Amino acid sequence: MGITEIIFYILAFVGIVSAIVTVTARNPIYSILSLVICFFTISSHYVLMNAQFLAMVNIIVYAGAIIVLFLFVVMMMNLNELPEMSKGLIWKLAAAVGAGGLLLVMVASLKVSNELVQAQPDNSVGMIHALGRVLMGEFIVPFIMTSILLNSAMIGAVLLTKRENKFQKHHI
Amino acid sequence: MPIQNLYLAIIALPLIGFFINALLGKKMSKNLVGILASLMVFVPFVIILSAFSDLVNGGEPIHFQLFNWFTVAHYSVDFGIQIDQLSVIMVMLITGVGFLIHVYSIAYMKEDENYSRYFSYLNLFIFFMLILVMSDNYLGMFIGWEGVGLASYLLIGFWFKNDEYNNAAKKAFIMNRVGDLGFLVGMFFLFYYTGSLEYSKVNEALQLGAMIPALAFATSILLFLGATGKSAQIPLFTWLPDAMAGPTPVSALIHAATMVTAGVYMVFRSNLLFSLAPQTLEIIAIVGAATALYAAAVGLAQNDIKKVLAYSTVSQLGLMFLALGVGAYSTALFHVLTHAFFKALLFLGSGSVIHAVGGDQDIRRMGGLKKYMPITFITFLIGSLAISGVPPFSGFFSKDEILAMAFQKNIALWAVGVGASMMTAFYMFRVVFLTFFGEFRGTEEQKNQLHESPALMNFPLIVLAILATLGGFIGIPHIFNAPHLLNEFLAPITIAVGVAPEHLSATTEYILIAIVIGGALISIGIAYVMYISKRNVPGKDASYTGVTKWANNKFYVDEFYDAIIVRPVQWTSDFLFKAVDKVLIDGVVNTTGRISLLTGDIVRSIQTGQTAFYILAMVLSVCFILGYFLIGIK
Amino acid sequence: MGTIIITTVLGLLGMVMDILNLRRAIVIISSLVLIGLSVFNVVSYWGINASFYSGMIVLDNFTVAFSSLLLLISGLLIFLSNQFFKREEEKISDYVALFVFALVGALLMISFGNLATLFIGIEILSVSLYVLAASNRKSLASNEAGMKYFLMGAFITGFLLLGITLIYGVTGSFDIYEIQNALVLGQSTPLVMIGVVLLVVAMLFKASVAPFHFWAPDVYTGSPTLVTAFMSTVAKVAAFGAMYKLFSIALISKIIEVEPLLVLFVIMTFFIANFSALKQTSVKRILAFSGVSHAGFLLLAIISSNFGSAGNLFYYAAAYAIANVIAFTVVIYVSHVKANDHLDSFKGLLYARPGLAIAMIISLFSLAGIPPLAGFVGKFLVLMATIKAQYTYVAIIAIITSIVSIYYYFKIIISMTHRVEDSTAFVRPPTVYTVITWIGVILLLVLGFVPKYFVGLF
Amino acid sequence: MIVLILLILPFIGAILSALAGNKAANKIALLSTVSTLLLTAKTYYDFTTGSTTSLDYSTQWLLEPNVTFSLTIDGLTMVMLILTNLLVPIIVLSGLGAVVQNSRAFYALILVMQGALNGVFMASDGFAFYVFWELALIPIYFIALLWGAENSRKVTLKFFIYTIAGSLFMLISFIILYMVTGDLRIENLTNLSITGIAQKIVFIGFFLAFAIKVPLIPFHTWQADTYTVAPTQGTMLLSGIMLKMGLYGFIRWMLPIMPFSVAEFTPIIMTLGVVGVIYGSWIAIQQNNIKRLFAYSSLAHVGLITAGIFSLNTMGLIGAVVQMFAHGVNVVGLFFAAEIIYRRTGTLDLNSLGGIRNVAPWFSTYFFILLLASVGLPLTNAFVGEFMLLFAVWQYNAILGIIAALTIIFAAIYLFRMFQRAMLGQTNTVTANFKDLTISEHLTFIPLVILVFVLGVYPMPIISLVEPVIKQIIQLASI
Amino acid sequence: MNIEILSGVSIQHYLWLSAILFVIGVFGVLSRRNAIIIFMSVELMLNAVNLLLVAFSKMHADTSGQVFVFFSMSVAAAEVAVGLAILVMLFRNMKTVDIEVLSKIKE
Repeated sequence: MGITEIIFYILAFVGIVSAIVTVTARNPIYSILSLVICFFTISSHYVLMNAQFLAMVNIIVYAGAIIVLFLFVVMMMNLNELPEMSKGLIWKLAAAVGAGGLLLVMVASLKVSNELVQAQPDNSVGMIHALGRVLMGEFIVPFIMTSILLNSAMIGAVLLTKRENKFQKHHI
Repeated sequence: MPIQNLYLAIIALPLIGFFINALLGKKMSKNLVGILASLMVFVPFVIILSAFSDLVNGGEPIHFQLFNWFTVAHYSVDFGIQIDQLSVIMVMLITGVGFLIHVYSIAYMKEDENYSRYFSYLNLFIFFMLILVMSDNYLGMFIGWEGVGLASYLLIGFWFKNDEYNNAAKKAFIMNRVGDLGFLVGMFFLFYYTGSLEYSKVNEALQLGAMIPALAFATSILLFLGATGKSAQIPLFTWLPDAMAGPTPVSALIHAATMVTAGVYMVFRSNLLFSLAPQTLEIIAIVGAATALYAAAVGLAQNDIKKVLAYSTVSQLGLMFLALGVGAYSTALFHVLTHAFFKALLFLGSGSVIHAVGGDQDIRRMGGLKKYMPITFITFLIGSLAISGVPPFSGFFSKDEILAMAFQKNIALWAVGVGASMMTAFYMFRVVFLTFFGEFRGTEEQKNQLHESPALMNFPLIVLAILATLGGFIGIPHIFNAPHLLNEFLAPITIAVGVAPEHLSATTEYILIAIVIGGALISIGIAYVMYISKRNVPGKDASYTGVTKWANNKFYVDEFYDAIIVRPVQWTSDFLFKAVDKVLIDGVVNTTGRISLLTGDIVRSIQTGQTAFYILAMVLSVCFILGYFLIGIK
Repeated sequence: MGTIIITTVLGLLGMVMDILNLRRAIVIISSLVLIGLSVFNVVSYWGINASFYSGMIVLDNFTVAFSSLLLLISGLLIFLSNQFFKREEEKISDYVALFVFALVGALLMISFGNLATLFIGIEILSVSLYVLAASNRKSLASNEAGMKYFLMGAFITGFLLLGITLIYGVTGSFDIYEIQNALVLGQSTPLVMIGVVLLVVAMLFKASVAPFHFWAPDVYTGSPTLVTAFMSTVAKVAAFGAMYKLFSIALISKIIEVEPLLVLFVIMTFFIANFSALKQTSVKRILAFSGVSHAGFLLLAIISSNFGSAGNLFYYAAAYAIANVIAFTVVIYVSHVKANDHLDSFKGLLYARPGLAIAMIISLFSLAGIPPLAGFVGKFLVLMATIKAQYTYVAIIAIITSIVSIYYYFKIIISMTHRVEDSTAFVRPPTVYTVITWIGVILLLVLGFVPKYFVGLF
Repeated sequence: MIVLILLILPFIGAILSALAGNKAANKIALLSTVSTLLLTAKTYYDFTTGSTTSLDYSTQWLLEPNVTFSLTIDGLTMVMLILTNLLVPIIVLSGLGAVVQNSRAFYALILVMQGALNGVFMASDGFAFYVFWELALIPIYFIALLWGAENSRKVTLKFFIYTIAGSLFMLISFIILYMVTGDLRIENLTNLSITGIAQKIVFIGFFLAFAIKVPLIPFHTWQADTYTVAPTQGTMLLSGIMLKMGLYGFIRWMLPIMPFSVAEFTPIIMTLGVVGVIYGSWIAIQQNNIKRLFAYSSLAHVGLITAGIFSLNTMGLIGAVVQMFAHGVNVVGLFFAAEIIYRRTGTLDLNSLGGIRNVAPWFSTYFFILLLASVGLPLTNAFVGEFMLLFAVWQYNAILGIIAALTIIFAAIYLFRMFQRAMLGQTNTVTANFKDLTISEHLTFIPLVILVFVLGVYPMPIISLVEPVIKQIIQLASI
Repeated sequence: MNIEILSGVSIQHYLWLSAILFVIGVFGVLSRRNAIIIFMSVELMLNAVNLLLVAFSKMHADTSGQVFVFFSMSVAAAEVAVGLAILVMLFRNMKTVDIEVLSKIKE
């Protein structure tokens, strides 16, 4: 068992555990924090796979922006003080059955993966230089369109959350 | 072809009369209406007389086609006119008696507000009746056949404000339709197996053996069913007594003299077919005899003067069918003629009486009328003598001939016939005695108004009385060695008979005649004893008991029909509508709809509104799909 | 490609105009530009079969036709927003921009040549619609609709992404033609099929085909009506266009194996949608279920062409979308004047506003598939293809459920024919409503009468 | 080209009367229908004189799938066109005396209906036939819904869904036929080699569509209710012309296309037809609503016609056509009579009527004549057809024939009962002020009455028109 | 069989890991009522997929997989922004983030 493998297993273990904590923790704050941990492990995987730039972006975007946003909302609304809402046992069971079933079929499907072929390893992949070339070359259209996506999201967020005092007619 | 147009005029004139009176009658004076209508019947009478004389002098029957009605594949029907010996007699009878009755009606209906409508109907009737007898094919006959039914409906229900009359009219039409069904299906047989409906072609084909006996039996029995409807034989006779709801001249014309004899005409017309089916003839004879006896029995206990006459008509028609049944076609026609004379006479006489007493028809409230209305009395007496079979009045000859023919065939039929005619004599004289003799039993008011009828009404009575008296001499029994004019004239039509029946021995014949005359006289005697000597007057209907009660109530045939046919039909109709149609069939349809709605309720309940449920459903679906592939691929 | 750029610029321009205080003109300019663009698009790109930007965008007649349809419908719908958002005039530019951006997403979805474009297109459309669905902030129904739509949409995004990833893992590319080649050569191993299935599922979700349709009725019901109209027309048509392109190019060799399941889903869709709609009392909800049931027909159009021809799909989609535009326009009018879209609110419309009511009746007839309207021809073509593809039983089920559907369409019609005492509530509608409905009616009739110019184009 | 004009003319009329004001709409409609009638007459003239004018029209409607839009006029079509275009003016005329709300919409719908009916009869390819078939349903639905009685909504919806359900199955049949032939033109559909289960499916599809429209028992339950609630002009259209669509469909689209299945199902259909005769008449006996009574009587009549058609006998088929024509005329007349009673008394309940003949002799006369025609009295139009039909059914099976012939008794029973209770007897408060006919009502009745007699005495024009077509159809239908 | 993308770590490992993380995310979505947690679960799902993408990218030695992760991230960001905006709005109206209250529209 090589060092990489050991690191992988550690990261995987930590990632899975923190993921489980994320979805099961009672307090949203715990969830958020363990989610951060999870994201960090994922970023570590990226590093492991020689995708340093992505790893960085991942931390910036997820841990830096998204998680903060979550945290901000939770804090702003005092969500952690809300009475705990918990689903009934039946629901949990159903959720477990659903997720378990999905896991089962996915694992069963993924078990055999002999059609996958490995290409000649290329260390330049994942480097910012190569990434930039592809992103600004081949994928320029989706890249530009991403701006529209973000633009929409921005307008949307403003539109929905901007407070106003004026009376508003209800639309149906 | 002017000569054809002339014959066409026979049919056309009554139709024209109908249209003029129907459309313009209201605006014309009553006299004009009556005269016009009568003329429209009289002119054809004159025309037909010329045709008659041609035929008597050995001329050929007239036969021509007007135009093709319809042709489909090899089935073709034309509008054709045929005036042969049989038709000519019928046309003469119809137009002749019809004319007299028109004349009579002018006076009789004087007061009625719907005078013109009345005459237009009468003309319409004559029109259809003429089509019936002048057509050269069965379908043409059927036109007339149904048409006279219609006219009869209209005239029975002439006073349509009275629902009882309407019921009578409806009953007449529907019962006739039952018979018409038989006629129609009979025609299908003829059409299919002989390829035509034209008499000459049908007969031709029949002679070539187009129908095996079984088919001939089926066909003839169906046609006979038609005849029972029109001619009021068992089992379709109950409409005729009710039909007396119409004005009395109508009863005379339609329900005594002409229309009801259409059945006889039809059987006569198809004599070849009927001769091919001896079983049918037997049935006809039995039905005829039974009808004669039954109707006579009912007639014994009736107190309505028109009802008595109606039942006597049914009874006489029964005798005619008895004659047909024993194969004596021309004898039946002979009786048709004489019956037309005396029965029209009797009806018109009764009309005269009813007219005199102001509309009352119950003989229990009459009496002693002979001194008030002598002409009516004498003519009515002549009619009664004729119907009773007292020589030398016409009824005697024809009735005697029928009975002789029946005797030859079957003594039981003869016996029934004699019984029926004895009863006839009895009840006719019962009517005569109760009506014209004794004291008047009606109200004072009526008594003051008693009067002899006007000349216009008496004229037809007198003419008919003469005919009723002398009409019999066209068919003198062979034992008297005079020519039987009618039989000779009709010989070309009765192809079926082939071999003339053997004549009875003179002795037998004399004995038979004696029995008939004796029977009639005895019956008259009994009636005399009962109603003149003992001055009996029948009591109220409720007072009847036993057989009399049954006879008075027509042996409850109407009630019987009501119970086994009318009520079940109505009940079934309600049942079909309410249970089968609404609940069952429509129920299935509506239930389909309801089940759909119910399904909708169930299906839409899976739209629970809970996001988690939706997602779970999607996840499970994905699991299902992936599972499907895992199982499928491995 | 120019079309997408112009549309994008239009959206941005709208925001700029807001800054320049030209709000009133935004709506009119946008819709006129879009309608004009739909014509321009056909004129300039018809017959061009080319790919742009390293295969990110692939244009062919199919794409051009669908783009024009989307542009036209969006143009018509945006026309209504002036009236619809009257009380929030200061935000009108935001709404319009969101609509236009959503349209950009839709255009990307049908012109994609690379799964990245498809993914971004889908997300642009979805994100804009999440916002729009929730845009009536004070209405709990709208909130609920937005939230539900977002939750499920985001969830499905995970599936979509996983599907794309697995396909990428197997084929090593995001380009649809390369994927096609790789998949044709490769086996149908579980790994491939799971990728294909997840992609299919994501597309079925966007197209609201049972059993992935659950969001549709609720979201359609809760959203502001104009947004519902947009979702049930533009979003759905785009989803089917994308689905067709995906199936017929990238997944062509593997989709055959999913076909039995797709047929099953079609049947489920017919059954669930039509029966669920039977007892609804909200017209919007009826139309929502009707939209789901038409999704069944649209999917059937794709299946029955053996994933080889989009002629029927386009015709059906056009007929469906135009009819829906008419119907929703009337619903918007009625729910505006009556403050709700209950069936009872439609009572008396025929007598008070015959023009609108007749247009509504015609559109419902078209949806119900009654000749000689376009909806009928569409159904006829699809059924014909279905039977040709040996799916006679599906056709019979389609027919039977269509019979069911007549009931709920006619519920609306019958409601309009009620006579009411007081019809003053039906105030004179703005001219634009009448104009749009009747443009729609004319389009329906033209499509119905001379379908030969619209069917079999590609 | 004349074919196309004939098709379009009513639609133009519809647009014109929709655009006209409510006051002028009926006149414009009348004008339009009369001009259509004249054009029909011209077509008839061309047809019988064998003029060179083309009576076909065909255009490619869709390339792939290969669907044409073709119209043709042959003898059978000609008869149906004459019937339609003769009755519609009368139906329009019948409304002149009544106040119709929104009359422009009303008359526009009637004219659309006329156009669609003409289309149904002229269509010579399956697609056109189907389109017009469905199109004809829409106007009548709205006529019944909007101008019908209070409870019309439920009833008409049932009617609509029921009939459209049938026609959708026909659509499936057409598609299957198309799969076999690659074409839907009728001349290419007749010599098909489709057998077995496919032919059965096709047959059942067609049969359901036609049987529901006709309606044949047990698919008839929409009929009586719809007739009762619909405004009378609607009922006239429905019973006078529209149900002929189904019968026409039997003749034109079933017999020649599916001879094997026809042969197989004939016993069942004949039985259904004859059962319908008895069933309809039997129920009619106790009905107290005049329109409902006529509806059931109509059920009986069309049952007989269906039986005649499936006897596959020249006599039967020609009888069916003749009877279709006659029934159209008679039933329109009868419903008009019902309408007049309703207009004047506000009721159609026999229990509250009576004595009308005392006060309205003209009306009674017309009514009675139409009644007689309906009863099938010789020399009226219905007799010839009925005779042929019964003869044909009897030839097919004597027992069935005799059972069917019971109709002549039943018809007399229920119609005379109805007439007696409505028209005869004493007047009552409801009927005492019954006014006799107005001029326009006279004008409506007179052509009907004339038709009753003319066709009764001289039906040959119809027979000679259809005979060649029928012979051809029988040839195709006989295996 | 085993495609090693790192020494000793095969693509299989990453397939399994991603699958597990993804399913944990799914479970979170299914089992929780708190909308925030559900959002986070969705993020988890997306991240799991991203991980797999990178692994595949490594396997194929192809940069485009990593580029796709960019898009995926921006999509995630956009969704979170919009989602949280909706959530905030909802919270203002309903004072709760329990998604079970979102079942007014049904049947």
